[in-house]
Amino acid sequence: VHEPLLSEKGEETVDVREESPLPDDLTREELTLPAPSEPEIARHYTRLSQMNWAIDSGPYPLGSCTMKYNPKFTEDVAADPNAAVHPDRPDRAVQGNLELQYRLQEFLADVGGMDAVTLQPPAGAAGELTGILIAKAYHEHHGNDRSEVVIPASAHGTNFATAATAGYDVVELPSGEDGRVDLEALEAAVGDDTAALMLTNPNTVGLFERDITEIAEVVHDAGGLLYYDGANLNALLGRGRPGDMGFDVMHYNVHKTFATPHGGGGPGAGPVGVTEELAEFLPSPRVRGTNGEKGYERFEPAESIGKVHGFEGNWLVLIKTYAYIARLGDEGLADAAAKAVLNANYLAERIDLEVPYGPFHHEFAATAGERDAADVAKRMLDFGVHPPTTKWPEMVPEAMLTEPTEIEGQSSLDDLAEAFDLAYADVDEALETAPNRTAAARIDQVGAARNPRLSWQALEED
Amino acid sequence: VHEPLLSEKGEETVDVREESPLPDDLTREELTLPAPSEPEIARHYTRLSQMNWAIDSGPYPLGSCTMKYNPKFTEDVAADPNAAVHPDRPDRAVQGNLELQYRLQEFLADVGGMDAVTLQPPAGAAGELTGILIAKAYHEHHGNDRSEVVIPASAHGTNFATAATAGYDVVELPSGEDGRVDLEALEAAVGDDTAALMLTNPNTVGLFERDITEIAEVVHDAGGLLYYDGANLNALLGRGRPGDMGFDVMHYNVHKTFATPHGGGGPGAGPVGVTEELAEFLPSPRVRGTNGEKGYERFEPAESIGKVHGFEGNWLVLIKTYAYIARLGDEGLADAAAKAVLNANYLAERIDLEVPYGPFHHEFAATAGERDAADVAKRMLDFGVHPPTTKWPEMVPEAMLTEPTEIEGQSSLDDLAEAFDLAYADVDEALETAPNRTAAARIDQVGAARNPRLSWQALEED
Amino acid sequence: MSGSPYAPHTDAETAAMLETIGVESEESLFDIPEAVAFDGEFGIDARTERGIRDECARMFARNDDATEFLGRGHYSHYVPSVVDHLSDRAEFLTSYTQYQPEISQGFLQALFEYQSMLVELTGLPIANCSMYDAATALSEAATLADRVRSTTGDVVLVPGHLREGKRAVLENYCAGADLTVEAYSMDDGIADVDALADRVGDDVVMVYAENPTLRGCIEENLDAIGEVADDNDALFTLGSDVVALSVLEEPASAGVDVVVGEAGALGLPTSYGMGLGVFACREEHLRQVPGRLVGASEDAEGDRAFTLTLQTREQHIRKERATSNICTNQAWVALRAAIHAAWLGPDGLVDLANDCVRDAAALADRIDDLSGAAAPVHDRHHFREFTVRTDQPAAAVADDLEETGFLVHVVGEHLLQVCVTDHNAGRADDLVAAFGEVI
Amino acid sequence: MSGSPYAPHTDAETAAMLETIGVESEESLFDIPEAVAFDGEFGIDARTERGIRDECARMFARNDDATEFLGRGHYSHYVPSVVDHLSDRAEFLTSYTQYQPEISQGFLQALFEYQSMLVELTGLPIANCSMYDAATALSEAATLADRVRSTTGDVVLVPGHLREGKRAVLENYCAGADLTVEAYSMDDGIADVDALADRVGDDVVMVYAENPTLRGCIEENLDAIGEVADDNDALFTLGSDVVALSVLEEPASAGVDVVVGEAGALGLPTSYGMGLGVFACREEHLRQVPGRLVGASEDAEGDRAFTLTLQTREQHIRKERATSNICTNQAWVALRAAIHAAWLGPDGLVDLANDCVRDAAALADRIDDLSGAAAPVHDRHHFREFTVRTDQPAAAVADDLEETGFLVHVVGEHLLQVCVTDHNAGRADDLVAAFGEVI
Repeated sequence: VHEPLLSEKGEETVDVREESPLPDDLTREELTLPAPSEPEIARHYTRLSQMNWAIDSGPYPLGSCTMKYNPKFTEDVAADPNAAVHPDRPDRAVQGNLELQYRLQEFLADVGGMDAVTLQPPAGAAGELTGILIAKAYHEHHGNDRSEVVIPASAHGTNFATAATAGYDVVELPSGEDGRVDLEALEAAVGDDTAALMLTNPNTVGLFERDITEIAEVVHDAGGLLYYDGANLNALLGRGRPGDMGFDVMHYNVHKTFATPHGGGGPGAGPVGVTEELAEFLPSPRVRGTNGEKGYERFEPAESIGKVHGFEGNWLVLIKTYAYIARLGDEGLADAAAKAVLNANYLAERIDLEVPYGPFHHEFAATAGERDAADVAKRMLDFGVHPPTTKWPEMVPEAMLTEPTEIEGQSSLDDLAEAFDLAYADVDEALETAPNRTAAARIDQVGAARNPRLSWQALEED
Repeated sequence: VHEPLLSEKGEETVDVREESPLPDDLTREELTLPAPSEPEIARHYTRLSQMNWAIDSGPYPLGSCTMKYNPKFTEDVAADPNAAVHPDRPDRAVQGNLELQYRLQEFLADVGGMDAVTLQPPAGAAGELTGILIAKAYHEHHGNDRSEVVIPASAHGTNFATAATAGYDVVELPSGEDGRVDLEALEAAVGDDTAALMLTNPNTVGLFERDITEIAEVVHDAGGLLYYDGANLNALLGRGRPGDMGFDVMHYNVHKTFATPHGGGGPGAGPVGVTEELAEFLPSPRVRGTNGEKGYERFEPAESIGKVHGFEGNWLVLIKTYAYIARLGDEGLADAAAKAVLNANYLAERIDLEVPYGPFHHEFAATAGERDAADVAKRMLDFGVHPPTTKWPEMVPEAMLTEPTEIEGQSSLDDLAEAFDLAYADVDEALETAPNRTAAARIDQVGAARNPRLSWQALEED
Repeated sequence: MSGSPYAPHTDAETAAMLETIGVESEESLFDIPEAVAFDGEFGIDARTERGIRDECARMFARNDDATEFLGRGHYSHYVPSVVDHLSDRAEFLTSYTQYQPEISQGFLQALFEYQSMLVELTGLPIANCSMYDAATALSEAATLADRVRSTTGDVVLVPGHLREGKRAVLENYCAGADLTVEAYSMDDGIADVDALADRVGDDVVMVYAENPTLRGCIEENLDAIGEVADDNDALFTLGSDVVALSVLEEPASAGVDVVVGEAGALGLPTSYGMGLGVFACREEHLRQVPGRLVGASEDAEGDRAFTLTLQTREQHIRKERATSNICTNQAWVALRAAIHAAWLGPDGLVDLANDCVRDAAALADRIDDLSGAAAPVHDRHHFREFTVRTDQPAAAVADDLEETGFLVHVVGEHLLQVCVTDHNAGRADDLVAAFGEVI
Repeated sequence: MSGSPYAPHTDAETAAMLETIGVESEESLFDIPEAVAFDGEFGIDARTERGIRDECARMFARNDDATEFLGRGHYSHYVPSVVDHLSDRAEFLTSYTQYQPEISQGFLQALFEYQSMLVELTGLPIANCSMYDAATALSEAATLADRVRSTTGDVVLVPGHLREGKRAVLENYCAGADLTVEAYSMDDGIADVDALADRVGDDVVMVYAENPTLRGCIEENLDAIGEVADDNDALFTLGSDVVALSVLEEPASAGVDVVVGEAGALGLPTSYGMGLGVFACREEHLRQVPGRLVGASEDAEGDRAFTLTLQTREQHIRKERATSNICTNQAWVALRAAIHAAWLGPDGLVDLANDCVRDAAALADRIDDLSGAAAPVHDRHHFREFTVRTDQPAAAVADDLEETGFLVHVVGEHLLQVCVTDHNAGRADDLVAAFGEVI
C-alpha cells in the first residue's frame, strides 16, 4: 500500500507576473504546486485516509489521551452556516454565538466546580499557559514576586514546558511510594517562591490524590495556588469537582473529556475555569448576560491578562463541546465516568501484564517488565488494535499506559486484552521485527531524525 | 479482513405487547434485532466501507455503466433542508422544487433534442417502461393495435424485459457484420405490428449507428416509433442529439451521463423525453410555468399514461443532476463526451487485447480470445483496478466491455492498460485461482445460488 | 475553464494521447454523419460550484416555510446524523452493483443485513434488497401473482382507500400483464371483509390490503383477509412500512404471502416522495422475486463471503423472461434504512412506533374537542394519521391553516387528514390552536 | 436513557464485568475521599440529538443575517465541498497524533504535503505542521528569536499597525521570556524603514513585519527591512497568509528568517476567528522549531514512509527545555488547507490572489467616487482590504451600514476598513449604494 505524493502526480508552474495587477518588484516570479483534478484529489485523500487508524477503526486506548467516540451529530451542529461569522462583529450582530459561549461557560463552570470560565485557549497546553499566566497576574497584583512552579515528576510534559514558557522555574516533585504526591516532599518543595502547584487528578497512572485536601492546604498556606490539569477529568465527572477539592484554576481538555474529535493532533480547545478570586484576571473578552435586556455582551475582566489567542479560540470545537455536554446531561456525564473506570479496571484484570499501582480509575500503567514496551506495542498493531501510550510515565518501568474510555464494550475489551497478552507472550524476534501485518513495516525513526527530509522539495534534492 | 454481522454483535428482544397502547390482537409478540451502540455502528459501517471498491478508490471501467466521478458539491446541494418537503404540498407552497423540476426538464430537453420531459421514472429501466408505455398509449390513441417491439440482439437486457413488462412481444434483431443494425434485417423485422424499435446509440460496443436516418425512416414508415436508450448518451453530448436523429422518445440515465452517484446499485433516475407529438402522453404531473404570474404549477397531460412512481421520482437524485449539468454547461458537457471518447480510444490502443469492432466511441469490447474473460477480470482485481464488464455483449466472444469515462487521466489509463496486459498474459492457473490479493478470495457464486441463504436467520438455521 | 472540470487532461496530455491513437483531433474520433451531428449550443451557461450552491439555495428558499402534517404514503422520522456520515462514505456512495464480490464485501454485507432486518420485521424468509418505492413494489407483487398463481383469473383486488398515485402505477404494470385492478369496499376505514369475501373468486389472482390503511387506521381483519385469499388461491399481499411493522401483527402469522410497502420511513428525510420499496415473500416464490438478492457463500479460503445471487431471475441474463425489468434500484437507501434501524435498535423502533399510535390518538382527541371538527372520523386505532370531519368545507379550512403556516391533506369535501410524527409533534399545540382559530 | 448514549454496556454486561473485577458496584471503584466527593447535580438536562440540533440552530439564527466586509486578520474564501467531504472522513477526523506511524501513514503523508506546500509558498526549507493561529505563531517566533539570537537584546519590534489582539498574545509569551514589545512607526500604511533603521540596535532580537499590513497595504520595503534586521543580527519575522504568499514577493528572497501568519484563509470557512498558524523558517533553526514536524524515512521493507520527527524538541520529551509547550495543534485544519490548495492548484491560487488585489482596488475606487468618503486612505497597493476616510464620524456610518445589512470595521474616528473577497464581492454594488445612502 503506497500512495504517491501529490507532487509526484504532476506539478504546474505559474508565471505570477504575467497576470498580476501588481508591479514586478512586489510579486514573486512563479509558483510551482501540484495541480490535480478533483477526482484525483478525492482518490488521493480517500486512499490516504484508508491508511490511517482512528477511533472509528477500533480501540485506541492511548493513556492520557482519552480517545472516545466523537458523536457525528456534533459535526452537523458545528457546520451551521449561521454560526460561521466574523469575530469582529459587534455584540448585537452576533447574539447567537455569544449565547452559546455563555451557556458553555456555565456548563463548564458547573462541571468543574469553578466560578468563571474562559473559552479562549485553543488547546490543553494553551489552557495551562492561560492558567499559569492568571496565577502570575494574581501574584503580581498582590505584590508577590514568586518564581517557581511545583510539578510532580509524573506530570504531563506540557506542565513543565508551560511553566517555563510563563517564565517560571520548575521544581520537580518526586512521586511517593504509592505513586501519589508525598506530602512531606511537597512541604519541602513549596515555599515563598511557589507560585503554583500543577496537579493532575487522578494522576497520570489513574490514582486519585487521596490527600488532596492536605495538599491544597500546604500549597495555600505557602501562598501558592493550586492548578488542576484537566487531562483526566473524564474519571471524575459527577463524582468530584476540582473546585470542591481546593483547586483555584483548571483547564478542560474538551477533545478528551467532551469527545470533540482529535483531528490527527488537533484542533482541540482548552477552556480555563477559575475561582471568583481569580475571575478578574481571565483573558479578554468574556461573555455575560446584559443587564436588563435579554441578551449577551462581551466584556474585559478588570485585571485581564489580555489574550492567549488572536480571536475567540477554536470556535468550531467549542460548538461540538456544547453539543456533547447537552447530549449527555448530568446522568450521561456521570455514567461516562463510571463506565470509563469500569472499563479500565476490567481490562487491567483481564491482561497478563502486571499493574503496579492502584486503585486506579480511568487508566492504568501496566508494565512490560523485561520486555521493551515499545516493541510490545508494535506487535499489538499486528493484532488489529492501537496500542497504549508507552514508556511513560517513568515511575512505571516499561510502562504501557492504557485508557480504554467508556465507549468500549466487554467484547471489545476482551479483544484488546487478547492483543496485549499475545504480544506480551511473543518471542523476542517477533517483537523486534513487528509489525508485520500493517500497511507499513516498522519505520526507521532514528534515520528520520538523523537526516531530516521534511518536504517533497527535500526528497527531490536527495 | 472479516467483519461480524450486526446480529453476531448482540441482538435484543423486545416484548412488544408490554408497552403497546394497542390491543394484543393487533400487535406482534416480540421483535428481535441487533442493538449496537452508536460507536459500534460507526465502526461496523466504517469497516464495511473499507471492504468496498468505489469510484473514489480508483478506475471503475464497467462498460455500459458510465462510472464517473460524482462531484461532492452536488451532495451538499441535495442536502438543503428547504428542499426536504412533502410531495402533497399545494403548488404555491413548493415553488422552489417546482422551479428546479422545470429547469431540469428544460436542460434535459435541450440536451436530448426533445420537446418535453418527465422526471418521474426512478431508474433507467423505469424510464424505458415509461417510454414504451407512452408509445403504447400513442398507438392506442390512434387506434392502432401493435404487439411487437424490435430490439437489437446487442441491446441491454432491460430493453427486452421492459418490452415484456409492457405486454409486448420481443422481436430480436441480429447484429450486422459491422456490429451495427443491418438495414435489411431491420426492414424484415418491422411491420404493421411494430410498436417501436428500441435502440442504443452509440450501441453497446460503442459504435455509432451510421444509418440512423435510414433506420428512422424504416421504422416510421412502418408506423412504429423510435426509442432511444440513453445509457450511452455520454458519448454524444454536444455532438449529436437523439431528437435530431429521428428518435421519438428517449430516457436519460442521470447516474451515468450526469454523474449522480450509483450508490451501490441505486438510486438513479430515468427521466424521459419525447417529441411534441407524444407530450400529451407523459406521466402526471408535469411542471410548467404559470400563465401570467411568475411561478410554476403541476399539470396532468391530456392523455397521460398516469404514473410510474408513487410520487415525484428520486428527487434527491434529480437535484444532483441539475447541479451537475449547471456546473458543466455547454462546453463542459461537450468536453466530457470528447474526453470520454479520447480515453476509450487511447486505452484500446494501449492494451494487448484485440478489439474487434470500430470506430468506437466512449467504450469498446475487447476480446479475451482463448481466455475466459471472467477469469481475466478476477486477475485484474489483483492489480488494484476494477475490471470491465465481462462476457457481454455476446457478439464479441469473451467480451471485456470497457468504459473508462472522461475522468481518468493518461497515467491512470496506463495503469489500467498494464492491469489488462498483465492479467491477459498470465498463466492459466493464476487466472483460475485469482484473485489472491483482495480481502476475499474468489467467491463461490454457484454454491450461493444452489443453497440460497439470504438472511442471518438463514445462517443461524444452518 | 472551457472543458469539463472533472476531466483531468492538460492540453499536452490530450495531444500525446491523440498521437498515440494516431489521429489529429478529438473531433476525428467521432463517427457521426454530418446530417445528424449537432453543432449548436444547448444554451446552458456553466456555473461555478459556489454559484450553483447559491442558486439552488435561493430556489429552495422559495418553498414556503410551513409545518407539514402530511403523510398518506410518504413518511419520515428524525434521521440521526450517523446515517448521513456513514452512508456518505465514498466507498458506499460512489460504488456500483456488486458484480465483483471479492472487492464489494462491504456493501454486500450491508445489504444482506438489510434483508435480514426485513425478514424479522415481516416474518417472511425472503426479502430483496430494494424496489423503487411502495407503488412499484406493489406492482411487482401483482406481476408475481400473475406468474405464480394457477388460477385463470386476471383481477387484482385493492382497498377502496388506496392512494390514487399508487393505483395509477399498479395499473400501468397490470396492463402489460393483462390484469385489471378492482377495488373492494371499506368499512369505517378498514377492509370490509364480508364484501371482500363475496367478491373474491376464481377471477382474482391477488388480494391487496394495507396496514395501516391509507386513512391511518390499523387493519383489524388481517387474518380474515388472509383466509379469504387463501381459500380462493389468490396471493395475499400486504402493504405496510418498516416502522409500523415493528409493532403491528406480524404479516407472516396472518397468512400474508408478500409484503410490500415503504422502508424509506427509516433512513430518508422527507424527500418529496422518494422512497425505498420493500419486497418480502415466502420461500416458494424465491425464484420469482424481482430485483437483487444477496446471499451468503464462501470464498476459496473457506471464509464466509457474500455475493449477489439467483441472478438468472434478472433482466441482464433472462432478458424478456426476467422476473422484472428492474436494474438500478435503491441500494443506498436500503443501506441508510439499515443504519437507522441499527441506531434505533428494537427498543427504539418499538418506542417510535408506539409514539405513532399515541401521538395520533392524542392529537385526534384534542381536535375532536374543538367545536366544528370531529376526529378521528373512523372508530379505529390509528397509526401516525387520522381523518378529521369539518363542518366548514375542508378545502377552505386547509387554506386557512396554510395561511397560519400548517399544511394538512384535503381528502373529501368535509374531510381533512392529519399526520403526526416526531417531526411535527412539538407543534401539535400550535396546530390545535390554529384549528381552533379557523374552524 | 439514564446513561451515556455512547457507552455500550447493557446491565448484564456491567454486572459481569464487575464480577470479573471482583467488586460490587461501579461506585466502589472510585477512590475519592468523602470530603471532596461530589454528590450533587450539575443541573444539565440531557437533550436528544435532534433537540440539540434544533436548539443550536435556533441560537445561531439569532446572529444577524448581515453581509460582512470584515477582515483584519480573519479571512476566508469559498471552501469547495470536497474539503468537507474528504477531511470529514473518520479516519482523519477521529484519529490522534501519529505516535504509531505504521498505522498512521495517511495523515502523516497529508501533513508532509502540507509542509511542502508551505515550503513552496514561503521559499523557506522548513515548515511545521501547524500552530494555533497567526498570533500564537508570531509569539513562538519571538521566543525562538530569544533562543537563537546571540544579541543581548530583549526587544521585539512590531509594526505600528498591529492588531491589538495579536499584540496582546505576543506580550503574554514575551513576558515569560523577559522580552518587551515595542512598535515602530508606519509610513502611509507600510513600514517606515528609516524610522525602523534608526531604532534597531543591539537591544532588538526580532523585527516583525507584515505583508499585507493590517491596513491591507502591500509592504514595499521587505528587502530593506530584511537588511536592517540582518545588519543588527535581529531575526526577521514576516506575517502573511497563504493566499497572499501565492503572489507576493517570496519571503526567503527578501531575507526573511521566519514566516508566520494564517493558513486558515484556505480550508476554513469564516469561523469566528479560528485559525491555522503558519510557522516556516531557515534550516539553521530546525532544532529550535516549535510544534510537530513530519519527516520522510523508510520502513523495514525499504519503502518510503513518514513519521513524526525531531520529537526531542517537544514537551513530552524535553519538558521545561522544550522549544514550546504546544501539544494538541491544528493538524486537521492543515489537512483542510492542503486539500483546498490542491483543489485550487497554482493557477487557482494565483487567480484568487489576483482577485484580492483587483477587487479591493475596484471597490476602493467606487467608494472614493462618493462624496463624503475617500478611499483608499493609503496610496499603496492593497490586498483584500483598505481603509476609508469618512467626513462623518466613522462609528455612525458603520451603524447606519449595519442597519442596511452590511458590516465594516471602525478603525479610527473618521476611518473605516473594508475587506472584499469572493464571499462578498457579489454584494459590492449594494455596499457602494448603501455607502452612498448613509454618508
